[in-house]
Amino acid sequence: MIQQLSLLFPMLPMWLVQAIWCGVVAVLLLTFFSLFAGPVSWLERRIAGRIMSRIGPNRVGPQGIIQWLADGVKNFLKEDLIPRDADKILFRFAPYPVFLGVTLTLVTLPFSSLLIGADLNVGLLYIVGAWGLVVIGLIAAGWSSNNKWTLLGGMRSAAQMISYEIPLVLSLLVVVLMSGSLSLQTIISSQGASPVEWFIFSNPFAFIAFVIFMISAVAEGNRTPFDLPEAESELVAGYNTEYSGMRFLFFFFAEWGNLYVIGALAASLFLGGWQIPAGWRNFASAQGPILPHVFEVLMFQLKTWIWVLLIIQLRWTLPRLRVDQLMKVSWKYLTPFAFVSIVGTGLWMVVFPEGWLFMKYLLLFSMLAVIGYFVWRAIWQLRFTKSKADFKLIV
Amino acid sequence: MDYFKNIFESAATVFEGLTITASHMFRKPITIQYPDRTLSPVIEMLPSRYRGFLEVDMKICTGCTLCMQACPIQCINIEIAKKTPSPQPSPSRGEGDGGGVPMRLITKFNIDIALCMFCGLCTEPCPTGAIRFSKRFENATEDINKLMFKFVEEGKPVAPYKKSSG
Amino acid sequence: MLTLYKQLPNFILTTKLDELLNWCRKSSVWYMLFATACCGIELMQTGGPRCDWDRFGAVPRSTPRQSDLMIIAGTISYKMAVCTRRLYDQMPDPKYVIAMGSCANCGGLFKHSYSVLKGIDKVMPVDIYVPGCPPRPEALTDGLLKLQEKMQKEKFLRS
Amino acid sequence: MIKEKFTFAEEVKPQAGGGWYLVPADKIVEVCKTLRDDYKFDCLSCLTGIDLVDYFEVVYHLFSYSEKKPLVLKVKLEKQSSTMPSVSAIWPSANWMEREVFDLLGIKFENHPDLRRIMLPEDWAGHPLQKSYKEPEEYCGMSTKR
Amino acid sequence: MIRTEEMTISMGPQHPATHGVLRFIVKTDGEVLHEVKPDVGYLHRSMEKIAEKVGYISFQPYTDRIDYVCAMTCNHAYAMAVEKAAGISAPERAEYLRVIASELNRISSHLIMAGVMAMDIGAFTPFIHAIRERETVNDLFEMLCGARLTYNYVRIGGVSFDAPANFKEKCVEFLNHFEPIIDEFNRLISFNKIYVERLANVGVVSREDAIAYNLVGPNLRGSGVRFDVRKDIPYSIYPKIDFNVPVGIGEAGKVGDCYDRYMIRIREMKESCKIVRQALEQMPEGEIMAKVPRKIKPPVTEVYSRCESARGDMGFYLVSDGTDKPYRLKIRTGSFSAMSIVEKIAPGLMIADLVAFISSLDVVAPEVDR
Repeated sequence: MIQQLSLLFPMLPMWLVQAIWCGVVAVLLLTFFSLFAGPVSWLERRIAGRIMSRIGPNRVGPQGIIQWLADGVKNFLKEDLIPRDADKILFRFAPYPVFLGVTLTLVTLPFSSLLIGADLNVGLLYIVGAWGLVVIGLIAAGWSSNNKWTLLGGMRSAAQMISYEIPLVLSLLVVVLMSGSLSLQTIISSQGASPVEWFIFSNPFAFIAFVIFMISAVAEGNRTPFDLPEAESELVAGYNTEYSGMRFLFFFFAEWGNLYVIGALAASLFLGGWQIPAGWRNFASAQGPILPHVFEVLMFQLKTWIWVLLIIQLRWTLPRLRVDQLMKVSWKYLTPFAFVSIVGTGLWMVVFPEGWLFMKYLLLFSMLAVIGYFVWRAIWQLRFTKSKADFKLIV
Repeated sequence: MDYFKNIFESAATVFEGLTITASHMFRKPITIQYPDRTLSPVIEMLPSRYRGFLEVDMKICTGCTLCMQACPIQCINIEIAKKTPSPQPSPSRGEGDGGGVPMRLITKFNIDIALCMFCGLCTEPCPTGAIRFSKRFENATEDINKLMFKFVEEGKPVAPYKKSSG
Repeated sequence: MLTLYKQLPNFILTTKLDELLNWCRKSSVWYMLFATACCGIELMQTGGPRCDWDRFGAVPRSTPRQSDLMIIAGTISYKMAVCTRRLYDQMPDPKYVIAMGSCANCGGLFKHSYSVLKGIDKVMPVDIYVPGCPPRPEALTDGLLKLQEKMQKEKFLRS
Repeated sequence: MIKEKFTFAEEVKPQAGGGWYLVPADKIVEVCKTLRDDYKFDCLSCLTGIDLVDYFEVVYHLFSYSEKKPLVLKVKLEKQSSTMPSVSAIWPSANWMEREVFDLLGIKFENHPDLRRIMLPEDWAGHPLQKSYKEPEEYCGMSTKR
Repeated sequence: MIRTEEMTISMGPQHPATHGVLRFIVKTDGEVLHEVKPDVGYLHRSMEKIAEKVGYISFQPYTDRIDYVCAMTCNHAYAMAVEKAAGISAPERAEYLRVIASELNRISSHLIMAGVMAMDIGAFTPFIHAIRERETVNDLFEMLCGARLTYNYVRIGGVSFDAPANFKEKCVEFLNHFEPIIDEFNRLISFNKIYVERLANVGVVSREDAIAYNLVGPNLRGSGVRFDVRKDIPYSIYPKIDFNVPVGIGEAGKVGDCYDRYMIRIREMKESCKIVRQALEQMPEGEIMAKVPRKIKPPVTEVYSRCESARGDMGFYLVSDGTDKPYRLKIRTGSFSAMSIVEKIAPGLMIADLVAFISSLDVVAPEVDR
């Protein structure tokens, strides 16, 4: 990206172009990130409302669109309250690594073939490293607010984050094994546009790796089956019990941001990020230089949002695990399967250097069958309760 | 063994849960959007027996204070003044004074809605059904004295209704 | 417009800003999960599907730190009054109180009881009294709307 | 059947309602133990204290789940001494019930695991269910009048 | 050597998991609990003193507030106690109306229990679905007696209102709507693996402990004791209605764990639907109120009457002295003794289990503190 820019502005020295480009990316990502968290929180409350047969926010602005703006400004106006005997410096410091940890991962997310913050050749390693920052923030928040509930919340988040980092990284290794490089752009370009060439269907072990990746990413983002750190019903509000106003919003942004990052990673690593079929590509490039990029960004967003919506729906269906069950799932179930999938993929690539087409189609059709059964089952549920849920007033 | 059974079970039940929540996405929400976006105001939707705020029809109230005695927490207080007929114009009822007989006049009939527990024990002994439940329920206020419902204005006492002997 | 300028006081700009800020505070009132007695069940019903408070942007928060409205839902005994007062102090500043039901308004049907606080206004300043025992979810929503009008009229910037 | 086991417990059969057994205060633990072990009254379903102006009365409602039979025991206590042995060793459910009777009526139970107020705050003066109880004017800063 | 120190936490009166205002002083080492001391009394409203001051007829609305989640059975229990003392008997139709109303109220009480338990374990949607179904039950009660939560419907000697004309078919319409919803609720949460894992073998109450600590109702039946006041000490019209009583059989783990107590309440909801259907069929015509003097003065007696409320058998011990005010009224509730067993079972549980255990006991604050 930098080379094309330096051609555009030949007179500027190389380092100045680099500095400007970094500044633009930083501003873009921060605004995108904070603007992203609001609408998603509105979307989640609407979906939650619909699942619970009620209506989410629809009074604030048309259909409640600017509900998040009202929440943000209100929290901004709240009193800046720090508990008297809390650890002042750590208390103020805690929200920033959490917010930073998630924002930094956006830098290497490939929105389209050209549109990427910085195409590091150690992209994946960088993302996992940046995600590690979040743990520091949570533990600092837990310890510094001098409240027993937050202490418990902080300890729980430490245990959960660390023990779910391992299956996460192992399942990423499978992708690195198949694509041969850590940089996200090359991972995506080594996957084709049609579903068969995606990594998820390349061999059954990669399919298992994808499932492990999703589960541990949900745990990494503190979403529902694993939302023990801010367990609403046990530890009052977990690590953010003592936080109010703007500081609480930083934790809020981090949680939604994590949601997007999980969706984006799943799309780019396993589902061939911005790859668009050849037909569209030459149709678009015929129109003009910009159009293919637009198509690519749209394809990437489409794939990301499927997972974001699924994780949101997951939150309103499943209860919460207990701490020891959380550990059991990570160590007894996810990590062994992650090892199996790495060894399996390695053997698979030795036995079938260019991949076994029949298995790819088999996996693809099994995935479609699962989705079909899901839709059929949902309609069956609807008919089962004879959609009496809208059983209005009897009177 | 049960290691794989656990995995299969949790996968199946999570799948089942997701289908149920997905099926809920297609159902209409049953919210009655209270203040303004309802088919008809919520008051009409309430059944006939709904116990809202108390209302007293002073025209048929005989001033027998049975309701005052029936209320467990005395939130109804009625004052009856004994007034011998005086030359000033007869009270609002406009009936004849009927000679020197001392007139009973209800000077105060307050119900403290902030205290009331809407139990209905006062509406039962009332001979003429003057005190009964309206269907109103909206009366949130900023100061508590507005919750003292006064059914007789200060100045104008009301003569109790004489039940016709027939 | 110029003539108008002379009559109106000079902070016309701030009323616009005040109005905006109050509108934001009004339309996202987070109430605290504080339910003692029967009114608590009606508070659950108001959070439920038929009379849904999420429409007004009111979300139940479990910690006093993140909530700016405290609904006293139910009877407050003397033993509980001390804790209620501490919870009220823990809430960050622009905070409001709705006294829900007769027990919170003035002790309600436990007037003869020796252990019940006769009205929550003895312990904390109350903004809105909602009559009813327990008040219908719609009555409580009417209370919330009145509170929102009150918030809208506040002079936030110069208070 | 209890008559011949305990000579001192005299039976009272009022005209309406079931009868009950009057047991002297110091014998109550021994009576209850045998009732639980031999006659399988394995559950103390209700323990009530009544203030009859010149003396206290503690009523034990026992129930046996195997034979589905209730039994009522009563103990008389003078107003001044108003202490009696606790049966919480025999039935654990008595633990809390005795604490409530102590809290509201002021009857002290010997060798009770932790006899302290259960319903009212620790620094509450007086025992409310006694007929001679006067309500305090105000309690730590909150006036009790509306 | 690592010296671990105990941490004392006060799961204070205002905590999302304590139903209403109960407080637990918990000594934990990290997550595992060493000792739990319940501290109750935060909602003590001196019902018994008020009964002595207010009189028989006026105490009726207070019985709604003893257990506001299942108010109708408290009304019924109190009216039965006073009728037994004063020798009044309610007419047939009134008994049927009382049983229909208390069974409907049992359904809505178990709905709250199942919903709050799911919320305490972490799933918020089943709680809102339970609240949605509870709205429809509230509509039925609004039609029947005019109030949503504090009904004051039962009078001493009968019932205050007769069932409106369309009450019967509206009830049947609700029951037809409700039964598939219970199955959907089960599929959504009861058979969910995480839910079962969180509740199986947690807080196991053995049969002897349940009886010794005087647990009653679904908590007692959860530990395998087959005892239901409606069956074993029949009152009102329950002998005329056939229904069976679900008992804990240890479906997912040992008998007497949280899952048993939960599943019993779900099955009891189905039984209550059956009871309401039969009662609606058999309800005779006739007047709804016996001849009762304006001031009820029962003779000098003492009466202990028991009635099966949603939280177990609720006993009213009434000592009357001939005046129109009870001399002493002792209200014996299920939640009071259920709270006392927390102290014995809790050591060794984790905090998340303690929350699950408390909501499986279905403890309600006013019943504990009266």
